[in-house]
Amino acid sequence: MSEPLLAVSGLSKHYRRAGRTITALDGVSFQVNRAETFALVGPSGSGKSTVARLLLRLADADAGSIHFEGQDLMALRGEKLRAMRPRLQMVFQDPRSAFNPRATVGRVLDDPLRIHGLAGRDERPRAVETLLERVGLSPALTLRAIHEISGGQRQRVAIARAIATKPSLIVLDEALSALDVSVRADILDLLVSLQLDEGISYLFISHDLGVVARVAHRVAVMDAGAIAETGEARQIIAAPSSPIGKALVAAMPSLAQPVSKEAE
Amino acid sequence: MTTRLSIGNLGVRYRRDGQGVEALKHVDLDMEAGKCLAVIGESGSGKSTLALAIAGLLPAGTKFDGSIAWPGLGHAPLNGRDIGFVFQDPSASLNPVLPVGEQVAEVARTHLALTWREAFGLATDLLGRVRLPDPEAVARAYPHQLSGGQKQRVAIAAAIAARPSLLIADEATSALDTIVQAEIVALIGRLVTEDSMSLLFISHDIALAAQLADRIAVFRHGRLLEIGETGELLRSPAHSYTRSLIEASFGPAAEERG
Amino acid sequence: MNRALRLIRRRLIGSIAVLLIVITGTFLLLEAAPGDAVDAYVVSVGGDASMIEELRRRWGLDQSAATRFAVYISSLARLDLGHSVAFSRPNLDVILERLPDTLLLMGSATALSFCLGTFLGIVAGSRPGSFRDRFLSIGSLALYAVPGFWLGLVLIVIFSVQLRWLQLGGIETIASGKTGAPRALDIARHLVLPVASLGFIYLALYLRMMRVGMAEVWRMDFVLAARARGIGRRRIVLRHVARNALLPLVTMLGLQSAAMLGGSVVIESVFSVPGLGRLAQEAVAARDTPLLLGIILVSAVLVIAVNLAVDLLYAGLDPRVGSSGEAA
Amino acid sequence: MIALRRFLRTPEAVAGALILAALLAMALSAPWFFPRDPQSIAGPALLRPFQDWTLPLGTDRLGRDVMAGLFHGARASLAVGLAAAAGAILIGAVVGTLAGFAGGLLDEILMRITDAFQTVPGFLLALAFVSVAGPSLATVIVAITLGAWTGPARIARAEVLSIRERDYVAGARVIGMHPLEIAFREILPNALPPVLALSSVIVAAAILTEAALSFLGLGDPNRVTWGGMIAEGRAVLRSAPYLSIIPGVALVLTVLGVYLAGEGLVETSATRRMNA
Amino acid sequence: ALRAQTPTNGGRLIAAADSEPRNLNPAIIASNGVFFVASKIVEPLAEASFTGKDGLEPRLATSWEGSADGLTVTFKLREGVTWHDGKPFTSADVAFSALQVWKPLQNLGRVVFKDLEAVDTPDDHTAIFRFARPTPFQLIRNALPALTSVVPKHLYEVSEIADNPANTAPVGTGPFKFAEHRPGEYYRLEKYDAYWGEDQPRLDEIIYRVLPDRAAAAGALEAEEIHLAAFSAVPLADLERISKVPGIGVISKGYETLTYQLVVEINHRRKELADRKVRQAIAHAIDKEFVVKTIFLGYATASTGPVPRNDVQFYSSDVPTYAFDVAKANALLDEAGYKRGEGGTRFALKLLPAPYFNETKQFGDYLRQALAEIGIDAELVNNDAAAHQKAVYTDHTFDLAIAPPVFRGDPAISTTILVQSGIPDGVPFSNQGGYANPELDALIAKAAETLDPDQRIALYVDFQKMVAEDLPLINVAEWGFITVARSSVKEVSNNPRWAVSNWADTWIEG
Ligand SMILES: Nc1ncnc2c1ncn2[C@@H]1O[C@H](COP(=O)(O)OP(=O)(O)OP(=O)(O)O)[C@@H](O)[C@H]1O
Ligand SMILES: Nc1ncnc2c1ncn2[C@@H]1O[C@H](COP(=O)(O)OP(=O)(O)OP(=O)(O)O)[C@@H](O)[C@H]1O
Ligand SMILES: [Mg+2]
Ligand SMILES: [Mg+2]
Repeated sequence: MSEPLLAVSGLSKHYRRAGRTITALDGVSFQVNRAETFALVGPSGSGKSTVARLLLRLADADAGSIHFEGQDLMALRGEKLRAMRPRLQMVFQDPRSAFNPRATVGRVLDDPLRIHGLAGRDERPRAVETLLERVGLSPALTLRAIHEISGGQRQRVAIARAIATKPSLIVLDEALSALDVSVRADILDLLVSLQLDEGISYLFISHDLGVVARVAHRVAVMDAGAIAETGEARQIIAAPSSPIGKALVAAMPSLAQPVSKEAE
Repeated sequence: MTTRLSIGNLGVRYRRDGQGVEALKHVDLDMEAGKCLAVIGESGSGKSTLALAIAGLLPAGTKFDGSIAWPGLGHAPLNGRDIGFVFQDPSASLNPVLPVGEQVAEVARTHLALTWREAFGLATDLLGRVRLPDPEAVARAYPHQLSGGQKQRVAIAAAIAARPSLLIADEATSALDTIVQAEIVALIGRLVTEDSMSLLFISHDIALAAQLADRIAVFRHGRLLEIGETGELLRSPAHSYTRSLIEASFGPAAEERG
Repeated sequence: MNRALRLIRRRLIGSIAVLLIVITGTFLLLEAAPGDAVDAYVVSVGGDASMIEELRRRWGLDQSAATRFAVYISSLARLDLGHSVAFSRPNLDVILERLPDTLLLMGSATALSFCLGTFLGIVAGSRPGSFRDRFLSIGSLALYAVPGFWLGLVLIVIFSVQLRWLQLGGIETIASGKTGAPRALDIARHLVLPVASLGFIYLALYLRMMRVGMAEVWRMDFVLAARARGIGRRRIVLRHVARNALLPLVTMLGLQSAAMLGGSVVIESVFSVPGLGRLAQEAVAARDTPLLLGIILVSAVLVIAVNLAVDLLYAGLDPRVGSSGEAA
Repeated sequence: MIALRRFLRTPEAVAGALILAALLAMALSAPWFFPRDPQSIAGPALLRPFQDWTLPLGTDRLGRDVMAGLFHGARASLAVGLAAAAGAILIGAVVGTLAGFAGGLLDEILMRITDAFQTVPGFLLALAFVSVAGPSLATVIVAITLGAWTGPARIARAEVLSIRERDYVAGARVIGMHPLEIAFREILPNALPPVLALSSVIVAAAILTEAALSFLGLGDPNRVTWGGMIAEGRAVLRSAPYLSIIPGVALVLTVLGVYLAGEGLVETSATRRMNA
Repeated sequence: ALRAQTPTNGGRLIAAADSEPRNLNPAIIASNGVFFVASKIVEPLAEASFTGKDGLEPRLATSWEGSADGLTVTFKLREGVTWHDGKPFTSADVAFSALQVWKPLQNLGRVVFKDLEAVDTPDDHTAIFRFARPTPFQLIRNALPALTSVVPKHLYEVSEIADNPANTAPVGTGPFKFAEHRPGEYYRLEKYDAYWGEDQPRLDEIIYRVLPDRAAAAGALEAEEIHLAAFSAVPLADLERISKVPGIGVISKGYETLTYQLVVEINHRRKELADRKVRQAIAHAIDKEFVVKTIFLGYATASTGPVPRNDVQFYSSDVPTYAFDVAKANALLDEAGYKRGEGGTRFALKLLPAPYFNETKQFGDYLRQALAEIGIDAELVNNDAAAHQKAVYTDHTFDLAIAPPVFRGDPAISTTILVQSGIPDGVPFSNQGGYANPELDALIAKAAETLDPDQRIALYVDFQKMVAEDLPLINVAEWGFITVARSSVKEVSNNPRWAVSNWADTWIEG
């Protein structure tokens, strides 16, 4: 393969809170290749969401660099930054808070098309319907208000919005954890098929190794703002080397190793 | 085997905006003493409603029929004394302005006829039992000073303070990350065994439930779909819905990717 | 206590900027006023042009506004509030003489409205939807709508003039020569009506806030959790529900201090209480700019002090304050 | 429609709405029922209510029709209440939104100014302002607005600050929406409801403040206001108590109506949002 | 019946005070607000009297006599009088007060004593006033009660008079000593034991309770918290009711030489108002009967001119009068060329009622209506005292104003300046309307130096005629005040300036 789609190196971020400095990220480096699913796992507070926010330029890093599609992302500002945005999209964790509560499904999907001029005024309604179909929703939902559809449907709309601009990378920050197990599986399948069709890469953030095991090609395990280990997903789940990796794997509920009541 | 709790033809209707919302229909269920029953189901399937109905905590104005019987108890069950309850969100289930020690101690004081001093002593012991480091210090701490997992341990300590015979854990681990989740599940398992409590373990994660439960009950749309011994149910689910749940949780595993 | 100190320091630093804005704004406003202290003085005294000029010179009113402002600010730095034109005495003396009555009035009204309001709010909120809840809620709303000055007029007619139970104005029986407990009693009797007139609206406010707050807290999970633990109702109401519902009221207590100070202007006028509010009216009428500036400054300092005290109280009541950054 | 039905279900809200409707009717019909200047002398002085059916509520010290005063006073009260509330909310929303959006130095400056306004007792400020600018309806409105905008400003700012952190704002940025569009299309509409919820309190407070100012003789002398009527009636409180009681009751009812209706509205919209 | 009772000594009298003058020196500020408190402490040379010769009775002077040339006035002073600090009162004090205080500093004295050159003190009890130009003795006599409060030289000569501490804690020779002032609450005066009056004062103490709120005084009287409310502190509309309350009396006597006049001041700079026809029209538009009956509830008299009817020396009814006649008023305006425009309005005016009395404000409300009837649209502008002073007397930003000047027993004291020209800006209660009538000015000047009393009176009759005819201002009504007192208070209103006299003989029953 040629150069990676995304190359992150030495990313650091500190927050100041109540006079104390909190190190959210401390020199994080990794790469994501084209058409790859790269997972970030780690316990709560290890800095996964911070990575996502920095990548999407929702916050500014204190140190380090982000190269995406060969561009230095951190050097972009204003118009230039917005011109790049279609290439890099995100799906948020909580489908309830990811949309303007006053919006309709149609408007949510229309916005990116309008902003980036991806379809003419007259073609846009049709384009919106196509998007809905792509994520397995009925075009009839266009007129519904966001709060009138279910959580699973909302997450599909979120994915539709993310793919509307034909991005090369989508960051999914715990995009599945608010969903029911059964819905979760459907969405996972949708993501996989999109990747196969369009070659999109995913940065898949989760604290659930079980899910990660099913979708990720490669995994980075994070702990306390740093990457503890990186590797092939299968390999890490089978034989984690870092203590945090071991703990995560041990905590994975599975049929193979039932925790009996007497175990502890 | 003694039956601790026997639920017969339970139905619950909430009132919302003047309309009825059917949350549970025709539920029949027995719980045995000292055993763990897991309740599984998707969001809105009525799991919490069942738990609240057992503890008599349904909101005012809720219609309720059927029976909940406590054979062998001899009196109406008392919350805290006979039933311990652990909720999903550990941050929300503790009063933010009281020290956690007091919140555990007040349960002991209410049900065990102790003085405050004795109750605080017991509370500290309990905080130790749920494996909180330095229980004395934790007793003086406020909820916001503890992590999610620690708060859930405090909630568990409060729930078992009066040694109830039934512990209800309603999604007690789903707000926590996987590592902490595993610890809490293990803790609950251990406590239940030590005190020979019955456990009603509510979860939407069948894999997690399977680790603890002797029996699993599957709920959907307010109905009890099926109930069976854990191994039995996992091996040969009677319903396709149950099967889809099992598949979503356990297999087809990562090997399929590549 | 480190927490408290940090809070105080932050507050004080912010307050200086606030006070500067207050001073500048008030000064500019009063500059725009038609007529000055000499005009006001001449009305009561009469006088000719030379005398008027002489007065302007003596009182420093012939100087430019900028000069006077500079002089004012620099003397403020020395805690000198200047000289009252109307009283021919230092402003600070004049103000401090009137302050105690206002503090007494405000303090009593605050105490009454807060304590009684909270208590009744708990009574109402402990059984949401019950008869007593509805009754207190409607009653408090009615009270909330009654203008204090009007209530004062009505109360005077009923209790002072018709029934003669209470004094009709003033802060104590004039020149009674009483001291100690009899004097305190005398003052208390004088305070009943003005405190009621000033405080009832806030009593209603606190009652309503408490009631609404309790209703909100009732819906919270930890109350359900406490019920699930079998905690007695009384303890749930007081320790869990009321304790949490009290917090916004404490914040409100600080916010209302300025409003209450403003309200006392009218009440002091109705009840002839020689307090700061009346003084402010007199200062406006006499175009005594330095005095009015001083009053506004002192009230601002008072409000800041009250808010600081309330913040500290809040920090004591809510363990979360200060640990997660923002103070209330 | 549902909201309306829900609103109509609470008896308090209905009572409030009825009172306000009556008030509005009074205000609008005043020039029609009482075309003469309400300050003109209409009959013998100090005529008691219900003596003469052409002057049902009697006359005041100078023989002016109390009923006419009541009707025309409703106009002043409503005008002051609504104008001051509108002004306060407008200023508050603009200042709060600006501070919340911009952050940094602008936020700091705006909030210190807000602090300053909140620190000076509003009534004292109004008193000073009116006595400086001279009493007229406009100055009274400005004076009240001056003391009332800080509440909306703080709430708007807090709301904007919290909304700014929501995922959907981040989402809007991620799809490349322009900051101005984010501000006005995504944040402002959602920040407004809690600010508007304050309006009934502000209207009521404005009406009461106007009355208090008039009571102290700082109302517009060319207009009848209820506070002014109370103040005038005060001198004859004992011989002609109806002169201060009638406008006093009108004032209480109006404020009550505003509160009740406002609370009904807030509750209605609150339940709507909770269900959303 | 009153006289039949034997007075008892002792007791405390509580009176209502509606304002708190900062400066209590009546020698500098000859105003009723100051006199109300200070007249008990600081005495004038003579006081007004119902029975005494020339309407006067002696106080610090026992006799007074003017020379025929109008250049000297000789006062014999009372012996055995001491100041409250024990020092003896002498002619030096009178000389000092006259030359250092009344003439240069006093608001009214500056006019009356403008030609006072020297005061000779041949002995401790004689003071001879020497004038540079002939000054009517009649004028001096009329000025004695209000303008001649004597202050102690030994206290005032040591420092700047205007800043002297005795201005706020006065020291005098009167029956009461100043005891304390609690701002916003009360003034307290104590009996002066060494007072010269025999068996006087009868009261031990006088307290002025500050009740700025007019409605409060009536309540306080009824609640027996105060004994006495003077200067109409009880609103007129409440008098009928309160007169029926047992134990309370309403007294309208005792203000005969303190007559207030309700006057419409006119800004002659306005072209419409410079037209005499317009002024006459306005005069015709005012229903004085209504004003007297409704606004003053009968406690006033309709005016005919600048001198009140109750002044027996100068009043003349032989002047042009303006009956209430709206039709005529309209006709006059039409004649003057101010036709009604759209909406029936001829022109608009700014009307500034003085804020000092309820009645001036109510008259403002009435006048606005009355003017509307004749097509003049008047906009009321309510100012507080300072702004009113500036607007009317300094900036002249008014068209019509309503003022309550006081007639002080002689037109030369405070009345002629209301119409005289050449008065500098800023002087309150003076002609600031820009009215200038050389003929009238000459008349005023002549009267000021005419010595013969009858001639002088004749000149002032002409003055009244001329003012009533040309209407530089419109005199609407004149009123005295009302005292409301508990009937236990005796010897109330027993002189024509009672409220501002010394109350040495006042006593309380029981
Ligand atoms: N805006 C912020 N202000 C201050 N501290 C922050 C902020 N955002 C994150 N942090 C801190 O940075 C650290 C990393 O947070 P982050 O949200 O990236 O963790 P995470 O791995 O996404 O956790 P989770 O699994 O709970 O979502 C945490 O300690 C968190 O408290
Ligand atoms: N207080 C209530 N008022 C009205 N309806 C309610 C109330 N609580 C729950 N419901 C409704 O009852 C049904 C069952 O809810 P319940 O909370 O028991 O589900 P659950 O299985 O616990 O779901 P989750 O996994 O999301 O916790 C749902 O449709 C829910 O909307
Ligand atoms: Mg995260
Ligand atoms: Mg649930």
